[in-house]
Amino acid sequence: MTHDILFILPEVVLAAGALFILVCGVFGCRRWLLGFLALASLTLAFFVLPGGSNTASSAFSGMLMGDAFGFAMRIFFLVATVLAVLLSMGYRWQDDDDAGEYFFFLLVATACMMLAVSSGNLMMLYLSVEMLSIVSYVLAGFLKRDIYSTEAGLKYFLFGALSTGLMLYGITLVYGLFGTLNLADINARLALSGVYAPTLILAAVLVFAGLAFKASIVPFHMWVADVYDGAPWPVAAFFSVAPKALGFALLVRVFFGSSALMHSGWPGITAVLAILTMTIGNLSAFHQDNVKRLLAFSSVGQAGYILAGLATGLLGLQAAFFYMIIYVFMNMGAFASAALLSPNRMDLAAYKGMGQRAPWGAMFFTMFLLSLAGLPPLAGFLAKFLVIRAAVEGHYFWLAAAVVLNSVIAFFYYLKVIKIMYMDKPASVKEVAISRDGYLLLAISCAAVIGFGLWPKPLLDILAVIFA
Amino acid sequence: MVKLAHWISVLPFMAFWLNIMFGRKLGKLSAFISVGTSVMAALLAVLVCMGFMAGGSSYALTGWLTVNGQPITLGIIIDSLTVMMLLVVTIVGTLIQIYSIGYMSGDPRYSRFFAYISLFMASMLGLLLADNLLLLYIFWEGVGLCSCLLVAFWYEKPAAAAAGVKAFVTTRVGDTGLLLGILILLSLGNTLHFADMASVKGPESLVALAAVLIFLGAMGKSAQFPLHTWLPDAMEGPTAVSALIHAATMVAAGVYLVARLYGFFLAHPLALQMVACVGMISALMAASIACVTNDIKRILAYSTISQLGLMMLALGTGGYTGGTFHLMTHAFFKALLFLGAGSVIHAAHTQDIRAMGGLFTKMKMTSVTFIIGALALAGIMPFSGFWSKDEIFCAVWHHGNMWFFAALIATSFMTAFYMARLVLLAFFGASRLEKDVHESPLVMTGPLVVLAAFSAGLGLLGSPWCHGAFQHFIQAKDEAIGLNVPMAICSTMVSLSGIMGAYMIVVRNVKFPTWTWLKKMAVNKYYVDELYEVVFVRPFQRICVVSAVFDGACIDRAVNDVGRVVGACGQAVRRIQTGMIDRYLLVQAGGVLMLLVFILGKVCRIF
Amino acid sequence: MTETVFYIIAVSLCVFAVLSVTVKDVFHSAVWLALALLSVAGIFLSLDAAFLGVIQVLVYVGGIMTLFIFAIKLTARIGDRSIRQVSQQSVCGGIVSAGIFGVFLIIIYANQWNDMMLPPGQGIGLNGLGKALLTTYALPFEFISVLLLAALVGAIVIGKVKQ
Amino acid sequence: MPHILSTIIFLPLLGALVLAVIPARREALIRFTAAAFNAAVLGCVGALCVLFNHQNGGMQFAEDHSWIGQVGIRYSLGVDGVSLALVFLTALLGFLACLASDRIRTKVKGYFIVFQILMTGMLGTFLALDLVLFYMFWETVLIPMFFLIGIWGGPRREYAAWKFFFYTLAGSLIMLLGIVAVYFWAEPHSFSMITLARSTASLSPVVQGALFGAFFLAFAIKIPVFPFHTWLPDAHVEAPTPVSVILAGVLLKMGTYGLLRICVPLFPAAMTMLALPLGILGVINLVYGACVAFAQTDIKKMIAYSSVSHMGFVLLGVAAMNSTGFNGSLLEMFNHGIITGAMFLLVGVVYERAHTREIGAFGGLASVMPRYAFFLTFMALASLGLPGLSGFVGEFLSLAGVFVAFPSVAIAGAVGLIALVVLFLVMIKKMLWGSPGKGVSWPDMGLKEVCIILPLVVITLAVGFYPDSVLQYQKHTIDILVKLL
Amino acid sequence: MIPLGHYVLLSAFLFCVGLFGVLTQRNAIRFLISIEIMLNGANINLVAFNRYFGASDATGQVFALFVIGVAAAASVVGLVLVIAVYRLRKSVFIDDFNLLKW
Repeated sequence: MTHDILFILPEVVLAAGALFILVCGVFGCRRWLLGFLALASLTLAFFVLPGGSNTASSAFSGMLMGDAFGFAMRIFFLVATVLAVLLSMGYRWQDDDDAGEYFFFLLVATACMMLAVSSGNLMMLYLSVEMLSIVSYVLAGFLKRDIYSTEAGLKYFLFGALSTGLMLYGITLVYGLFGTLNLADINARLALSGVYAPTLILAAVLVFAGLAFKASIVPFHMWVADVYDGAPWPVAAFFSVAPKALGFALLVRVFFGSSALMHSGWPGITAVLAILTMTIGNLSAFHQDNVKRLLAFSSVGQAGYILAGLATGLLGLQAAFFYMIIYVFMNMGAFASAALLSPNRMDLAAYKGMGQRAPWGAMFFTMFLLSLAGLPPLAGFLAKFLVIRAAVEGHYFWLAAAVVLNSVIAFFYYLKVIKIMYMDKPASVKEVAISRDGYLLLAISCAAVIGFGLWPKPLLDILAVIFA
Repeated sequence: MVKLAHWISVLPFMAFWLNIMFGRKLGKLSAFISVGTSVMAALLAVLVCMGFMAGGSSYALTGWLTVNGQPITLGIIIDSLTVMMLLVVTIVGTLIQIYSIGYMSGDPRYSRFFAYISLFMASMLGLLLADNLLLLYIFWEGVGLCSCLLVAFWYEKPAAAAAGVKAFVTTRVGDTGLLLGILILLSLGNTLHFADMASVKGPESLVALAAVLIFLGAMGKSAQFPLHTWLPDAMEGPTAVSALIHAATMVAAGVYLVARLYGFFLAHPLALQMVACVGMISALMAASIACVTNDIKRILAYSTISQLGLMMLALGTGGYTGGTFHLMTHAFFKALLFLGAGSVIHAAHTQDIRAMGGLFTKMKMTSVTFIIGALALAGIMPFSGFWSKDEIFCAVWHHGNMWFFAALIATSFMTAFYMARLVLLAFFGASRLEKDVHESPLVMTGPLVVLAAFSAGLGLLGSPWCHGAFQHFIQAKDEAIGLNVPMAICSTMVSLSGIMGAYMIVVRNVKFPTWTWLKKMAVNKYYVDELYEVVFVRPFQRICVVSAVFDGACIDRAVNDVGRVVGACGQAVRRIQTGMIDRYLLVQAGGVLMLLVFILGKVCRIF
Repeated sequence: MTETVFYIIAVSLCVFAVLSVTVKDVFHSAVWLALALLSVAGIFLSLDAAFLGVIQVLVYVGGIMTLFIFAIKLTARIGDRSIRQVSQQSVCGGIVSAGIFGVFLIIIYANQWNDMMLPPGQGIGLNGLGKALLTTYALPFEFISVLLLAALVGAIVIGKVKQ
Repeated sequence: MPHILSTIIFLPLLGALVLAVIPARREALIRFTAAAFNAAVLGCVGALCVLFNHQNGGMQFAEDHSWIGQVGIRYSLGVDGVSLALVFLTALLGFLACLASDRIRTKVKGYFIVFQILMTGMLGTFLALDLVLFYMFWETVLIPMFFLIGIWGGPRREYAAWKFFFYTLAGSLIMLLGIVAVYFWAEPHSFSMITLARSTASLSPVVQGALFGAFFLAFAIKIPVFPFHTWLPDAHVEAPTPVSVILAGVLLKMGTYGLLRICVPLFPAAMTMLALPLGILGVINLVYGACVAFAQTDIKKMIAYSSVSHMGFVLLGVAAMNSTGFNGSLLEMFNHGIITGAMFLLVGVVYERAHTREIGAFGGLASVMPRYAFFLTFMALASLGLPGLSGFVGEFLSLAGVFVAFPSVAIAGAVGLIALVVLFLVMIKKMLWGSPGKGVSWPDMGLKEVCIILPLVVITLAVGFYPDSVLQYQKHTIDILVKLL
Repeated sequence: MIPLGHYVLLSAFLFCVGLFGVLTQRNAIRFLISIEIMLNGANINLVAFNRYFGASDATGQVFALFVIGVAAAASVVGLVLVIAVYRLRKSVFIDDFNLLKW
């Protein structure tokens, strides 16, 4: 029994921390202190993490399984949330109430994600995804007096409810076919029978719909732009990083992990979806004049690249997850710098002449945008290079060509923002101050982007171990 | 002694750099630097000549390039032709530079003029000393450049600038022919040294084409028929320049090249035949135009083209000695005529011979020397012109082709005619000048006298009295050494009749009613300039404008359109996000349905 | 006998569901939903899942329906029955959902479920359910409590009106 | 000096960091440190030239460390005959452009930082031996160039910057596809150019053709070859003078260097198969460039188009596929860099005084600015290929090389040369000769400007008189290259 | 005896009616009602499979229980969001909320 408790100790610590913050929030602590508490509980969870999980065991009678992939993803989510918390502390909120609840939701969301990624049972998976969704609806609609945020919350809820409904129905059909919800047994029975009943395809598509909604893959990406646009900056940043990564992690866990599904038509279809995601994401961002929507569509484009990695076999899996790790830092950095440079005005005109008004901030923002676009010395290029390499190695030439074509289109709007910052005259010449936490976050992400760009060996070794 | 030959070319080159670098500070001194160096070059030339007499030979300097595996080495060639040309060029060059001290005295860019002259001397001497075709080509272009710079020396005048450009471009067209000839020979694996040009490897047709192309280069430089249009326009430059470049030295380079490659040309009779024909046509045409032009310098320019035509004719018909001997003598008396014309213009401030007259009484020295030059050119007995033209008469007669001989006679007749007309109009008769005229200073008339002496005496070298000294020196192969008396009488008669004709028309103004259309054609220079304008210049400009428009409109617009198209579909895709939730839900459910249909169709082939 | 009862309840369930979706007035639609949920409870009873039926009646009909009634009363203005209730894409929506239902039908009939008859013996009793809840499914059981707490906090955060 | 190549590449980057620290208002100090760092780079490259062993044709001063093991990317540098001249050219033009940057007065600190990054990119491109490393340096050149043209450029700078960026980016991304494809098709999977040279020769011509197509597209845009050249005039017209010196002097060479370094050794079968089309493209470049240049009224656009036609010669040299052709094309690259760099500096001198680039505006400069007239005439003659100056030697060797392979192409090329001659002579006539226009009374070239131009003039003369001074470095490498065909 | 197919058919029908309701409603609350119908469809499926697969474990019924719990939580949050939007925009109709577009 102690083994089970140890396994989920990090989540428990997070939940406890969240409750504690909730209580402090009620007693009127300021946002900075609550943020610090959140960071404390996250680091504590981080240190507790390795205690419980030796890689071969499963806990709670099959509910959770502790493999290397799950372990790595749990660290990934902790790091992502640390960045999100830092951004929330550094960001200038209009009104300062409900800070306690905000961090409560953030930590609870992280706990759900960590549980979801290490869940070995479809029921547990569904419950944690549902929990994450509910918390996200509330986070999206957090600024209850702002018409945009509430509209975003509602849109997210409506879209999310339908998707999780589809996923649930898919899971019931899976239960109907296999009589059990335990992933390990399902994979075993699948490999055994090999008969690919049409019902399983129906179930697979429905479950895929649910997860694809989270990972913003094309037919299910419509909500991304409106929700990111409406939600407050830190929430949008968090959405673009953590839940999206969870979506891809679960896709790997359910679909690409088991070999049975792989040899059927899936890789071809995922490749087509990847191309669609990239192209529609990049094309929609082409003429955007609202920075937030531009970054939202760019994150859809990036999701396309990650999916392209997933579609091309083992080498592709490593490339996709390397891309995802780099994507966290790039995207969080980009969202953070956009948020810190002009928190309330989101149209591109607000960023005119930012080169003079906030030289360091503009430099960081340019760095992240260029990394997102895939300029060589930065990590973004290496990530894209690995995806292309996997695509060519798997003989998906048109996929590699699509990635290349999309990065040309993507370069256009990333460069448009840079151009506006450096080449247009600023409306007002007053200096733009960025808070200390903001600079800390930007520094960390920048260090990661440049560091992994120049010396990616340790990361690649870890991924090789995970996907051996 | 012979090993110092390369200094002949290097000294003027140093003078050029000195004058360019410290031009303004030197002022008058720059003239003495350039004259000094050319005098030293002349002395060196004499030393080399003596060294050659004592059995000196050509020597190599350094390796330069390896093309197609063939190492090309630079070297200096010493043989009779080079020595003779070195002497001619240095002597004439020095005299002209002395003359131009006076002629260019008032000019603001005085030092720059002498810098260019020194550069020209360096390139010309380098051209003569080069022992392989590539090195010759390099100096060949250098000479072309100097002629362009000197012609456009007074670049304030737009006509001078245009003439300079025209000169360089036309000679450059010829040089492209020479370059292609070199490329052909190189591609066939021959080394370009003159020594082994006689035995050229490669298929007969290609080598013949190379020979023709090389002759194209010679035509460009010596202003032969198709590429002659630049020489008359080049008269815009100072007269000293015309004398040096467009009479004595540069234009002779073409003939020198044909003479230098004579062994190569002899091996290909077709090319030799072409040389003769082009020579004939140029001679006839230029002579006819000269008869009707009224500008003193243009008459002499056309006369130069005509005489060069004769030399080419001589070489073409196997008269190696005739061609080279006439080349030497022509350099002297044509330089004399130009300098004489220069001093006349310097004094009378006009170039139109109809506006001059009666200068004989006022400018005694210039007139006498000018008349000696004219008689030499016309080919009258004691003067050098007669002997060299006699050699040509023998060569053409010996060759046997009647058409060539008839053309030769016609050209000599016309030569005598226009020279006599010029002398009569300019120096005799009533003075039609407004202001009074006074003799040019000694610094200008001095060289005239020396040149007159040369024009008179030089011919004797080839005459029987010196029992064929020149023929032996030039190692002539053909055996017609002795004076062919009937040929001499015939040429003298032709010249005298030409002079009488001029006398009748100018003094007695007798009207010859025949061939009016030929006269009109000659006046308009056979419309060659207009032809080139219509065939080459205007279409080239039109092509350029069209291609510029094409470049801007088609390619540029295509590129911009690609950007616009991507932008448009970006706009279209963006329009899908209408913000209406029911559309989003529909897209999602539709997506699920499409996925289902697609996968079921693909995997299980249910449909 | 149980077959006829099952079929009656099933048919009534389908009718109620269709009515609750298509009827004009929101309040009527909520009432039809309540009836549909009750018939679902009946279906559970026919599947020997008595406890589930009771929970269904208690939680769904009791709890969630009251929530809906509250929400309807708070938002719907009286007598707005005239406003169009159906969105412009209703036709497309219909086609898509019909299409998906068609796919379901095809797949279900191509599947092995049709001939599976009811096995002998009773379904899982209450104690089986209880034991499962607290042994194999202990983690989700605890997890649901945190989920409900989070939903609660979320509702309060967004719902409360600043004084 | 074991790591001389790495120091050469990353010294400018170090300079950029040092500049970042200096406060923006200390402009004099910024200019001095930038010049100092560039001088240091030039010094290192000079040392490299001295230490370079002519006889040995293979790679020298090679550095090879594993960088990203799993993917097979190695940090390998090396210099041989082909790249030495171009590295020297980059260092020299970089240093001179840095000195000529005193015209830049706005945002000086940003300018020099971006300039140093550009230098790192260019030097790295010429020295990298690993395909991915080559690609990385190739891309790092893009952003600095985009900023240099976009921020400090002329009136239509943004349009020019956009066009330049996207033209080159599209090409280079296709090259990336080519690189990855070559990696997988070559037998022992590797990115290093040397090992690939041995293994790709065995590939079937069709596969080689496809790969060659991918690489050639990127290089064709950079060279630029006829249909892809429209970005060059805009980029040149709008770029400030020192930037357009670098653009013309070095960036065009990256394309042609790529041809010689990657396409020839890796795809010999494809190259020999496509040599004639390449030659024809070269001739089109030559004639078309000269014609369009002739019709231009803006002096910078004219010189830009003339660079297009000079690049035609380089293409001819490469199309010859023999040692003379390669020697000619490599020498032509070096000469063109020097000559066109000097031409743009001279245009800068006039632009700074007259603030207009219309040729009609200056007439009769010779009488007003004699020293300027001398230099402009000298450089114009060098670029029209007057023998005795460096331009001629490169063109002569290229033509001689191509003549052996395709006589008709060489003849067309030689005839095209006449168009080039007409172009530059008419330019001299319009600008220098004729009577000086009204208000044309500008001071002649200052001492600083002369000192910047002088080294280029000296090099042009030196190479013209004694071409072996440059040829000796590259002869042996090219012999090895030809043996591979 | 009732074959399992009928139960699955019933739940599929319910699911599709709910889906139809979701796709065609303009009123957010009716949206929620349709979502409830879909979830109940899924519940029927779960309980039916559990019953027909031999009463060894109670996975289906436990899952159905949790689904009811989750449905409750979801509809609570949904309604709160609807009310919050209604408070600001005085409308519950979905196609009025298109401030965030393009």
